[in-house]
Amino acid sequence: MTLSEAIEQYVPDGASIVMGTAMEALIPFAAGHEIIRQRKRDLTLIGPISDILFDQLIGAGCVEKVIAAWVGNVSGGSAYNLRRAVEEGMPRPLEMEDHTNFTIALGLHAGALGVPYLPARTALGSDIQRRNDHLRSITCPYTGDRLIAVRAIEPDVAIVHVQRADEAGNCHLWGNLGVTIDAVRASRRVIVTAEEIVPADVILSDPNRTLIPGFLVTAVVEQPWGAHPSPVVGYYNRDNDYFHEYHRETKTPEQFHRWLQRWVLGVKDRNHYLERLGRDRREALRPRRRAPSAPAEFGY
Amino acid sequence: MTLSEAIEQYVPDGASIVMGTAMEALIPFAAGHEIIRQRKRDLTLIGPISDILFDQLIGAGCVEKVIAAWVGNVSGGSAYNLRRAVEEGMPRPLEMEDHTNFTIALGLHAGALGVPYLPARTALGSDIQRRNDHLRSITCPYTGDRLIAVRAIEPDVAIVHVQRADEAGNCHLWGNLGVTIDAVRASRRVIVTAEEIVPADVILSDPNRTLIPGFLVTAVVEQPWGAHPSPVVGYYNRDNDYFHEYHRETKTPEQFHRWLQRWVLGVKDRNHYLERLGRDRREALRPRRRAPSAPAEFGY
Amino acid sequence: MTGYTLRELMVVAAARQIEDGQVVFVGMRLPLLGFLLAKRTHAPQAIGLYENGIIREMPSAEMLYTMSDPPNIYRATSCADMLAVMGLLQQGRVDVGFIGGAEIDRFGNLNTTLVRADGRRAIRLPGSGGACDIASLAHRLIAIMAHEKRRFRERVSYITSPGYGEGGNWRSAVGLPRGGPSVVITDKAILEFDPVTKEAVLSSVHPGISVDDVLAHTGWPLRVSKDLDETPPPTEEELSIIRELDPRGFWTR
Amino acid sequence: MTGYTLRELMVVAAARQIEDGQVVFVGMRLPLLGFLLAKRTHAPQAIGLYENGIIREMPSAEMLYTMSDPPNIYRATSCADMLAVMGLLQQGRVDVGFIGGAEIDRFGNLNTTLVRADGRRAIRLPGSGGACDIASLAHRLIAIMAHEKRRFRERVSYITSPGYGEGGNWRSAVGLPRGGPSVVITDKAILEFDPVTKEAVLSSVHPGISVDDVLAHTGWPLRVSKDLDETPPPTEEELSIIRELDPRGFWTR
Repeated sequence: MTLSEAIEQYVPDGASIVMGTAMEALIPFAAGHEIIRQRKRDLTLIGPISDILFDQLIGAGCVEKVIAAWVGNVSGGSAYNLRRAVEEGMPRPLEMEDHTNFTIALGLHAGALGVPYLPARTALGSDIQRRNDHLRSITCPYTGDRLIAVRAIEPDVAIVHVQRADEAGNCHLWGNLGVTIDAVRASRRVIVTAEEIVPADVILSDPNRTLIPGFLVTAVVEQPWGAHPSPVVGYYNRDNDYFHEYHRETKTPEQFHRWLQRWVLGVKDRNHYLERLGRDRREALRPRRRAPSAPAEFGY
Repeated sequence: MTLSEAIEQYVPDGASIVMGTAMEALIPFAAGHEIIRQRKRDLTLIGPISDILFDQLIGAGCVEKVIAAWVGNVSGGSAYNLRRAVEEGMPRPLEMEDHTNFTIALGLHAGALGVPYLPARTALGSDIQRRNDHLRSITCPYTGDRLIAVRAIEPDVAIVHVQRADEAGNCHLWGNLGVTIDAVRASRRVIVTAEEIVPADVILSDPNRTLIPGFLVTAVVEQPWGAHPSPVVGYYNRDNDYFHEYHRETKTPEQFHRWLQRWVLGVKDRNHYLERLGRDRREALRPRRRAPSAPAEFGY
Repeated sequence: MTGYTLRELMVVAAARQIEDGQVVFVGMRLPLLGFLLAKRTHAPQAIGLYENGIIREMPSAEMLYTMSDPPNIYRATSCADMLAVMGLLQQGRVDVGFIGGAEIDRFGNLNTTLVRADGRRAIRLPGSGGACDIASLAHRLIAIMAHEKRRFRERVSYITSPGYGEGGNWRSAVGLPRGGPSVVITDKAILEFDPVTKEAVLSSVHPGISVDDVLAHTGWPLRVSKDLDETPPPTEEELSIIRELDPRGFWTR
Repeated sequence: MTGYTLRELMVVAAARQIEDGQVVFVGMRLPLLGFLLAKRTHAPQAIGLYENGIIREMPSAEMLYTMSDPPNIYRATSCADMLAVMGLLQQGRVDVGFIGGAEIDRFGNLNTTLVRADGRRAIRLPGSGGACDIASLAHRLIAIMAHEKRRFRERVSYITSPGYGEGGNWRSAVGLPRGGPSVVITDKAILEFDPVTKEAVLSSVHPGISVDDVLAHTGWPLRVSKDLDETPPPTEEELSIIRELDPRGFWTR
């Protein structure tokens, strides 16, 4: 299955999608750009933070609602499309359901555990809690403590990028995990893009690294550089310049549309994007040293 | 620090201890036997299941209360000391707080998350729920669903056995994890016995396998064969005969005391135990094939 | 009844409860053999969950005494923690769960905690383990146990694993989200449950066993289905696979 | 003020808030530099938690733009998920947390969500991220921000990260288990909080900055401590370490 087919089949208009689950790393930019190219509409985006991917989808007019803790450009600051959408309704009005990182994590964890809510001690007294009906006040039946009940979040689709998977979608991923595992389990469908599809034997050699079992995966697609400009430890580093360029080049709607034309709408697919990025730029992001993990022994 | 010192310093009489957190594997028998030798009293034992370790501690008179889902001999059936304690108050009366595996897991998870309870849909209508005041009925503030509130479990001490650790207690562990991670985080103190103390570089090479960070660990002790007769994948297999022998040889209090003398009270320490076990028996439990995990690359 | 043991028949009956691609909460002993048999015959894509955190598609190459034995870890689909698999169970992603029991009653409630017999001291059993969770949360529960009058009681003395409680819509009334016992496989017969009253009904007797024998070993007046079947015996293929899986007959002889 | 920048002074002031062996919720930019500086000077055993799931004792060998950059993963103490580190935070295992803010008020409440200025359209900011969690749950909160009148307001227009609310025992009244802002480090001064009223108090001004300058850039009548200090300047050692950590002055120039 190609990425284009996966998005077409499993991301209908109006879907709620959790992305950017590993925070600033492993962001599924290739999949996000394909969503923009296919002009999906009325999406709800869910994530703790999203770096600039959410901003791009918002600017492209795909998004009706964002359920998140933070939307911006991590190394640059504000996200201009988010601001235009919230402040001016451009290119369309945007509903924001504000959370904290922890309440997003707990909402997805509740979904993954199959309970309608989870209790927490965070955000009490904040306007985040006061203005979000999915963060209601409750009282502990044992201690009488005041807590918040974080309502379960059950996205229609999780889109995650991983280091390697086999053809059945069993995934090895490493580095910081953010909310990835719970997001995958909480979602009705799961689309995986992987740097590499590897033989099943590689995955089977280390079941403790198989944090996403294939039977939960709806579609798996090999997509090298699928997270660029975000980093994938062991494969490539963060393209910091790209984030700074985005910040400089999207201050007005006109600038953003030029950017979008150059990097998303005007490229056919991810290979075309990578061509445009250029070999030198890619090579400069490659790891300069090897640092393989020490083996764990599974023999018996 | 020796195991004997760790138990002496960190396991006072009356302590609550979670053990057997990886279910039938990695059971900290060496530590448990040291507890018996030091004649600790009035302990509360916590665990989903414990295989025969809890039965030994109960028979030795160390235990006042058990908070568990299952106490027995996994491959043999009933645990005779448990039966004698509950049915006849021998060697002393025993209080049982019955749980399910999932409610033990959730109680420890609540402790690890720092909340006083977690909601669940299990055990509703069971006598386990009806007779356990730590599994109260509640109503979901969103859906109106009837749920149980599993009260947080916060043991005084977690004792876990792992494959390898560095001197600071950063641990690599693999295979089925059971409730180990939450048990460690929920507990006030953590005692780790490790098959091997390895250089910090080995641990640092794979931070995703470092499921127990050293700053949560109170004491770490190198203890090869520390989980025998339970298995440690990559190091040794389960000594099934030992479990069957235990079942046959502990039917009466007299038999149990002979067994206890032979394997616990009559041995000085773990090395003495291993001597008594014999080299041939140990060698027969060693893995017959090697199966190292494929490396994950952490270079940048 | 020549040619196979009742335990082999029980394994076959268990295997037939699993459909291809289903997610199965496996358990040990006979259910594990049933799962492995199903994988080798009609359900090669079935997925096994173990409460210790293991998810496994490829059958282990050696016999297991416990689910945490190294052969169950080697080349597993995933090794995670208990919460991960219990979460899948609670979400409703588990199609079939298997458990055993020391006692069962008319409405499929199971007891593995505390047995109270008339005039005798209560007997303490090991407890629930994950049985109560599986009985509470799987879509279909299959119980496997020996058919003895002291085990098949009008009312169990302690509900470790909820069946249909007092019958009818008891499960939804107490808040259980789904499920309930679907089938009880014994060494004499197979019981199913009335879709409305939720009372156990004798639906199939094993070859060579009489209905009277079953009724005599059941502690309440067991209803008999008007469509009573004889349990189909194992096929040659099924038998040869079971004997390959348990060559010394540790579990099935 | 020759010899160092105000940002370098802020880094030094941040570092001095960390005691040896403490668990620190680190954040990025100046707080990260402060953490690294503390590790290299008086707090070599301090432990850094990152909300993306990383726990790190050994400082990363290269400058980070984000906490998920590969140098922050390489040789980390542990890479887990967000829930693991947020759980430690909620348990009360985090001694110190650092956050920034677009607006702060008299009682240390912080806003990074929505700024409403008189007669102007509201400005949407990125939001909380983990800031609200750190402000809610760390034992001590250190805020680091630019000292401008439009940022230091009588009341923030939106409480993203709770400080002391309306003062007094507001935090325990709303259910927050502990903590609250301990220190605000700005490019002009250091503010602390009255132990009873929980109102911000000017406790230290940076060398070369006048009290009037600070008051003029604060949007409410800021109380001045009767024990007002001058912020101790960076030592030579501190400065040389900062310049090694940020050789191009990306953050501190």
